[in-house]
Amino acid sequence: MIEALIKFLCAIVWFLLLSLYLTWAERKESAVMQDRVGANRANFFGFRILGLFQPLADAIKMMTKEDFTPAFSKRFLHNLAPFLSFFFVAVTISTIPFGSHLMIGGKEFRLQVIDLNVGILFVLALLALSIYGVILSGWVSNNRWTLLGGLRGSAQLISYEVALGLSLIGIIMVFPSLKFSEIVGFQSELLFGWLPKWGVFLQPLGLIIFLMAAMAESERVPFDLPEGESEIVGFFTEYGGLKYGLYMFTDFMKVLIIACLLTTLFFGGYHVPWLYADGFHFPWGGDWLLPHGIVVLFQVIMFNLKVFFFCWLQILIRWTYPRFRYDQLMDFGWKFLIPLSLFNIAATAVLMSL
Amino acid sequence: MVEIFINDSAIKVKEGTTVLKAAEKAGIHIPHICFHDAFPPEGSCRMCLVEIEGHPCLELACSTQVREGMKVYTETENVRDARKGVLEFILAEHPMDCPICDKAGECTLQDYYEQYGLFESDFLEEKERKDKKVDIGKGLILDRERCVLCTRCVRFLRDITKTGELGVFERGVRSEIGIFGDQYIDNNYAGNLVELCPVGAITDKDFRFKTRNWFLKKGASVCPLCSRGCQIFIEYHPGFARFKVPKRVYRISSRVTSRDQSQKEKGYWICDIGRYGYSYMDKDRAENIILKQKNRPAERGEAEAFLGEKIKKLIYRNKLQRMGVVLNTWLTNEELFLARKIFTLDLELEKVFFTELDTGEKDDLLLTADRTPNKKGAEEIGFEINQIEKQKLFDETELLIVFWSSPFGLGSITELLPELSKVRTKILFTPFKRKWNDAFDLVIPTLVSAEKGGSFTNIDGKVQHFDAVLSPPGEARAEWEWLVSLGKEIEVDFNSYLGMKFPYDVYKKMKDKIEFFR
Amino acid sequence: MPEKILTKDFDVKHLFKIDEYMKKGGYKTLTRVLKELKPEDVMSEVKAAHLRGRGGAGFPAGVKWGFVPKDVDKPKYLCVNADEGEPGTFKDRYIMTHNPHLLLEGIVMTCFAVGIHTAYIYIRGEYENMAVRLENAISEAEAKGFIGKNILKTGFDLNVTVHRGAGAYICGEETALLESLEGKRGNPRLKPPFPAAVGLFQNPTVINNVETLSNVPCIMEKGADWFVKQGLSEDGGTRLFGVSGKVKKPGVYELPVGTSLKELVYTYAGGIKSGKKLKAVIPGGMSSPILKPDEIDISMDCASLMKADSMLGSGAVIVLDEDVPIIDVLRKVTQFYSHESCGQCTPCRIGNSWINKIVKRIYRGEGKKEDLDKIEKLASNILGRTLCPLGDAAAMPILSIVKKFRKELESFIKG
Amino acid sequence: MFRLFGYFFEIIRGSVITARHFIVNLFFHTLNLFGIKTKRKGAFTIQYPEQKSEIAERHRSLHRLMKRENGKPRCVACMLCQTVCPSECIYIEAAEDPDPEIQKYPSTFLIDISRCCFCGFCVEACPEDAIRMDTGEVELAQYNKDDLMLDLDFLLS
Repeated sequence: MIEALIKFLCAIVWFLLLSLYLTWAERKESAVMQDRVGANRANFFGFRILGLFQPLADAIKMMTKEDFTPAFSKRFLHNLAPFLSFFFVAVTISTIPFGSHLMIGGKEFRLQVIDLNVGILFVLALLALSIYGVILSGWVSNNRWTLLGGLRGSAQLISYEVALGLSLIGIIMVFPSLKFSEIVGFQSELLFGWLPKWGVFLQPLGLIIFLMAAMAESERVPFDLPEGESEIVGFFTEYGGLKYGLYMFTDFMKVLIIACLLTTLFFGGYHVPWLYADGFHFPWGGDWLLPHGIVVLFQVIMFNLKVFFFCWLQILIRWTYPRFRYDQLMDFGWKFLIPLSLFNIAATAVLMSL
Repeated sequence: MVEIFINDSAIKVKEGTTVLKAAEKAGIHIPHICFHDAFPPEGSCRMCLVEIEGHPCLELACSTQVREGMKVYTETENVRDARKGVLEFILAEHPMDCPICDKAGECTLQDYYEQYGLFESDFLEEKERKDKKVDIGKGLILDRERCVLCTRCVRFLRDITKTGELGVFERGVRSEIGIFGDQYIDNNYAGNLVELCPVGAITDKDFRFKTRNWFLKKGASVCPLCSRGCQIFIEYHPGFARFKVPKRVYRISSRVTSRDQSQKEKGYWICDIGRYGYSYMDKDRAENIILKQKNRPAERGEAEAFLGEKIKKLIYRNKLQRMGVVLNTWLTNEELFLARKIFTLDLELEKVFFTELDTGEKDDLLLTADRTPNKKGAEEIGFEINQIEKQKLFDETELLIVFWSSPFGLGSITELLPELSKVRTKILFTPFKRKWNDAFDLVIPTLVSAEKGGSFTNIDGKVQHFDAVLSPPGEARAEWEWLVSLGKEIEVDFNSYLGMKFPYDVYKKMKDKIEFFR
Repeated sequence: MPEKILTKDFDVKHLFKIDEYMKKGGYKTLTRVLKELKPEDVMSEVKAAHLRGRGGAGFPAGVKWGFVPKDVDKPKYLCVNADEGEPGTFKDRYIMTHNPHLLLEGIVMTCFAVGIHTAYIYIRGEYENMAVRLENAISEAEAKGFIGKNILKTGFDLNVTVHRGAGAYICGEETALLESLEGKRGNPRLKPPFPAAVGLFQNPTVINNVETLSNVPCIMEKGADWFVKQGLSEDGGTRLFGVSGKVKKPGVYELPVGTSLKELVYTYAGGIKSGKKLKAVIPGGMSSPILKPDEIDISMDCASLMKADSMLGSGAVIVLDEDVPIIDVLRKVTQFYSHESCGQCTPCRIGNSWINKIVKRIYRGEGKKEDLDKIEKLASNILGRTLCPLGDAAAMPILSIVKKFRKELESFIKG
Repeated sequence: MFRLFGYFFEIIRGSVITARHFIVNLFFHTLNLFGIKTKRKGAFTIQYPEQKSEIAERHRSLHRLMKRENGKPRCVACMLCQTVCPSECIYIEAAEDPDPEIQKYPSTFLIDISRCCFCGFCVEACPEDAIRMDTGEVELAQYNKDDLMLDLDFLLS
């Protein structure tokens, strides 16, 4: 029990800290992409350090802002909505494996909060539940535009939920398990004796569909129809201060969780190629044996590096493409991604039966 | 009647008409500077030159009389050239200080330059230097550089006021308008010079530099400061979006409407008392209904109910004769008519009095001795303009309604003050905040004539209608509105007061009832 | 020398005294006229004599008298215009100095003809000597009964007053003269109405020049036909030409109307001083357009000079020789008119001063190329567009000088 | 299908362009951060508060009122700027100047800079060249809205 609590605390702290600094990363990355410098004014006793205090400043600002509820709205529900979204996304981190085992004093600790045997379903279910926050906020704000935003958001999320689920069927078919630890375990094997048996090599189409659907799930720019600051008024218009901050934060958490899922499902999770429990065994011959602690460290670092990369990629996409039109968005989901994912399942099935 | 052709279009005018007037009738404006309707033509500005068929050179439109079959051309090359030439001459010696000139925006010279000039100045020489700021009396300031020597001012003082303070001095380009030694202008019509001056040579201290005239709006009204009832324009500032303007009314100007010969000499002018006595419209205005017992600004309904209740109580107790009313001749015909209907006819009161008239010295031209606007109207409506009989007014009186509209001081009515405390309920209708307002139980703010519509009957028996120019300050409403709602409140002749929504509705009733107003 | 009519006795000493004048036959005609003729006869005689006004405009005097309404209750006035302000003119002064009684005789006859009982002699203030001489002559004539109540017992009354002006050029203009006489500022009046109908104190008024009136006794003495024969058929009699400038013998010459200008300059006035070449002639006072040497072979009467775009004016001939810079002339002209403009109407008030300022600038050597065009434009803007003839009088010489001596003026600008 | 490929290709190309910008800029930024000087600097805009962009000569910045030689305002209170101002942010009250050559001077001259749209019409309209917008002051933010109401003394200094 205590062990699980400590692991959960570690995971959630890591998760939240990373999400926090993802805001900084997004600002900086977009700035560098656009030949700018980005946020660098926030300082602490004159130290700026590339604007690393900016997220803290933002947080303080959000927290000290006025907390208001619009007239004629349900105060409780209005307050509840952002926490709902936040909670469902935050919880998903508990199923993600950061490494294999850590042996401390002969005792074995899994580097995963909880290894559910329906891990994938659990994550999908929780992500789907976070829609309630969106719908609730849109409805409870007592504002027809937020209501529209909320409805659009829910329509979008439900549509892409299908493609998201279907794209994962392929993975489940090639790695016959719903447990994340097992899926990662399958990926430690080698293909043709040298290529890591990562999901990306077995399910390239599945990866693309998953990436797109997942990005749509995160409601960020090419798919940011529920918010659409420049054309419609989003579902969280009536929110301010900390509650608004929670929505923003949830967005970044989603980015992070998608990066984690991508890593875990398609890029071998915490696996470093050719690193085994006792060290490296390169396919071209030659070993490099390492103590257990170093191996685990390598694994955790590798996992984080992969996650950072996918975060970077998502931010890159978000700052590169313009937004879809709403009908295009729905067309894309229903007429392209879903058939494609069905085709992916069929093709996988055919290939596997060969 | 003579038929003449102006720019080839035929028009019939009276014999003896000048070409300029005939053209004006035909809708063609011939520019002129020195000519003014009120004076015989002077012919010195040379702006009104026109071409007349058969004449070797250009003729003056302002002085040439029409002949049968005369063909006049006002827009030929030659004429335009002549106008331009004259403008060029005038502007050569005219200082270009339009930015600080109060006339800018309504300046004849500016208008004509826009219409007929539009040239670059060739004048490379030194302009004549003359005095820019000469005090010529009565707050008038003469700028000799701006003067174009139309001599309208000289002629006005010579022909209209017959005082002749101004004259032309020096010769040629050094000619200038001036006063004789220290005989400053001192007559009651000096303000007209400012309006008369086609350029900004004469300005008055009252308006000088206060604002620019293009910010002002004009509203037609009737001067209430004496019983002549001159027709005036109230020029007021509608205000800026963000900045507070110190006052609303900036000046009064004359409104020329009566052009028949009998009025000719008088119709163009207003006296200085009317022209400069406008400050009452913005000063010390009562804005809130004050009900003494409530000790806070009251709402209109409360005041109406209070008033109606007091009267109705007297009606039930059959003690109506314990009510007194004091009216004044500043009220419009409509208001006096309503007052008479309610107090004299409906309630059959005996104690209806008029406050003492504001009086002053009269002069030969316009100003009358009676400085209230509507004495004649009150008489025609059926009131006797009587002095207040103190004994009668205060004897056993329980309810006293006083209408006090004079912007001047309180005058002899202050004698009533000590007696007021005898009366149980005192109600005052007044547009002004005065000290004596405190003595009343209910003070109802009303409007000055510039803010309400209605009509005055002037000393000659002419009924002059006017509309509201300014918007009412605060809660203040016109007396007739109060009287209409009072009429409804006391329920004596309720139906008569329905449908009285505008002053003219009242006037229509008046027309039916009183021969004079038909 | 042709026969002198007006000035025939002017060389008699003390002619201004009534005794001397009567010795020479003065007032004889007056006695005859008053006693034997009717007013209409006098008027028709003067009309027949085609006596043109000698003041400048050249309007026939008899016709002018005819404009005065006959049957009105109002008093009528005669104003004698002795306000000789035109530069170069000194003929009236010549008459008034030498023979004031001739003028008085003419005045009485005119008043008799028109039915006037009050006459004013408006004399410019600078002519103090002549004014005194006129006043003395009037008192002499009154003493003899030629002026005053019941003249020569014919029952005709006439009161003659000498009024001194203040020396303004504009007061030579008839309506300005009237204003001045009324005691107001000497501003010209708007015409119409003309003074013959509404004049002095709003009453019918005849205004004539000194020389014109001085001619009346001669006409009455010798008859209209004889008078016409002396000059031209439409412009009868002789005129006094005051020649000044660079001639050998400047002075007043009485010559028949129609004498050639060349003859006047070369024969009577003796030609140009010290053998210089002639540059230009101003034929009728400063307000008349200038004539170049090749134009001076011209008959000196109103019509011919008008044809040559000039005018006879008051017959004051100013002769300029080649030494006179034309810019000086222009400067004098513009200076004079800008100084003498009354300031009432715009073109004259400002136009003249403007031209003067430009000319002064050219004179200082700061002229610009376009200045001459500008002067021409300004002058033509003044011409014909002013209240009184002063504007024309200013514009015409300026225009003619600029037109005829453009090259010289341009050389001055360039230099 | 071919069109779809075209889209796909362009999508990838877009990402490549932005990624290239990111990587190149990051590379040079990093070099600069560690003090390694290269010919090429990482592309970036002006480092605003430390480094001010050069203001063009005709740039319209904060107003100022010109003075006469004797230190009085050149403004004659003709109110033309007030008339022409499209955002109605100028207010002038005139008063009589004892000098007859000047006659009129502004006793109150207010510019509500929070409303000003910096169109420069007031400068164009001014017949006396009394108002100019050439101070180069572009940082006009204030903590208090009242401080955005500029008065005569401020505009003259």
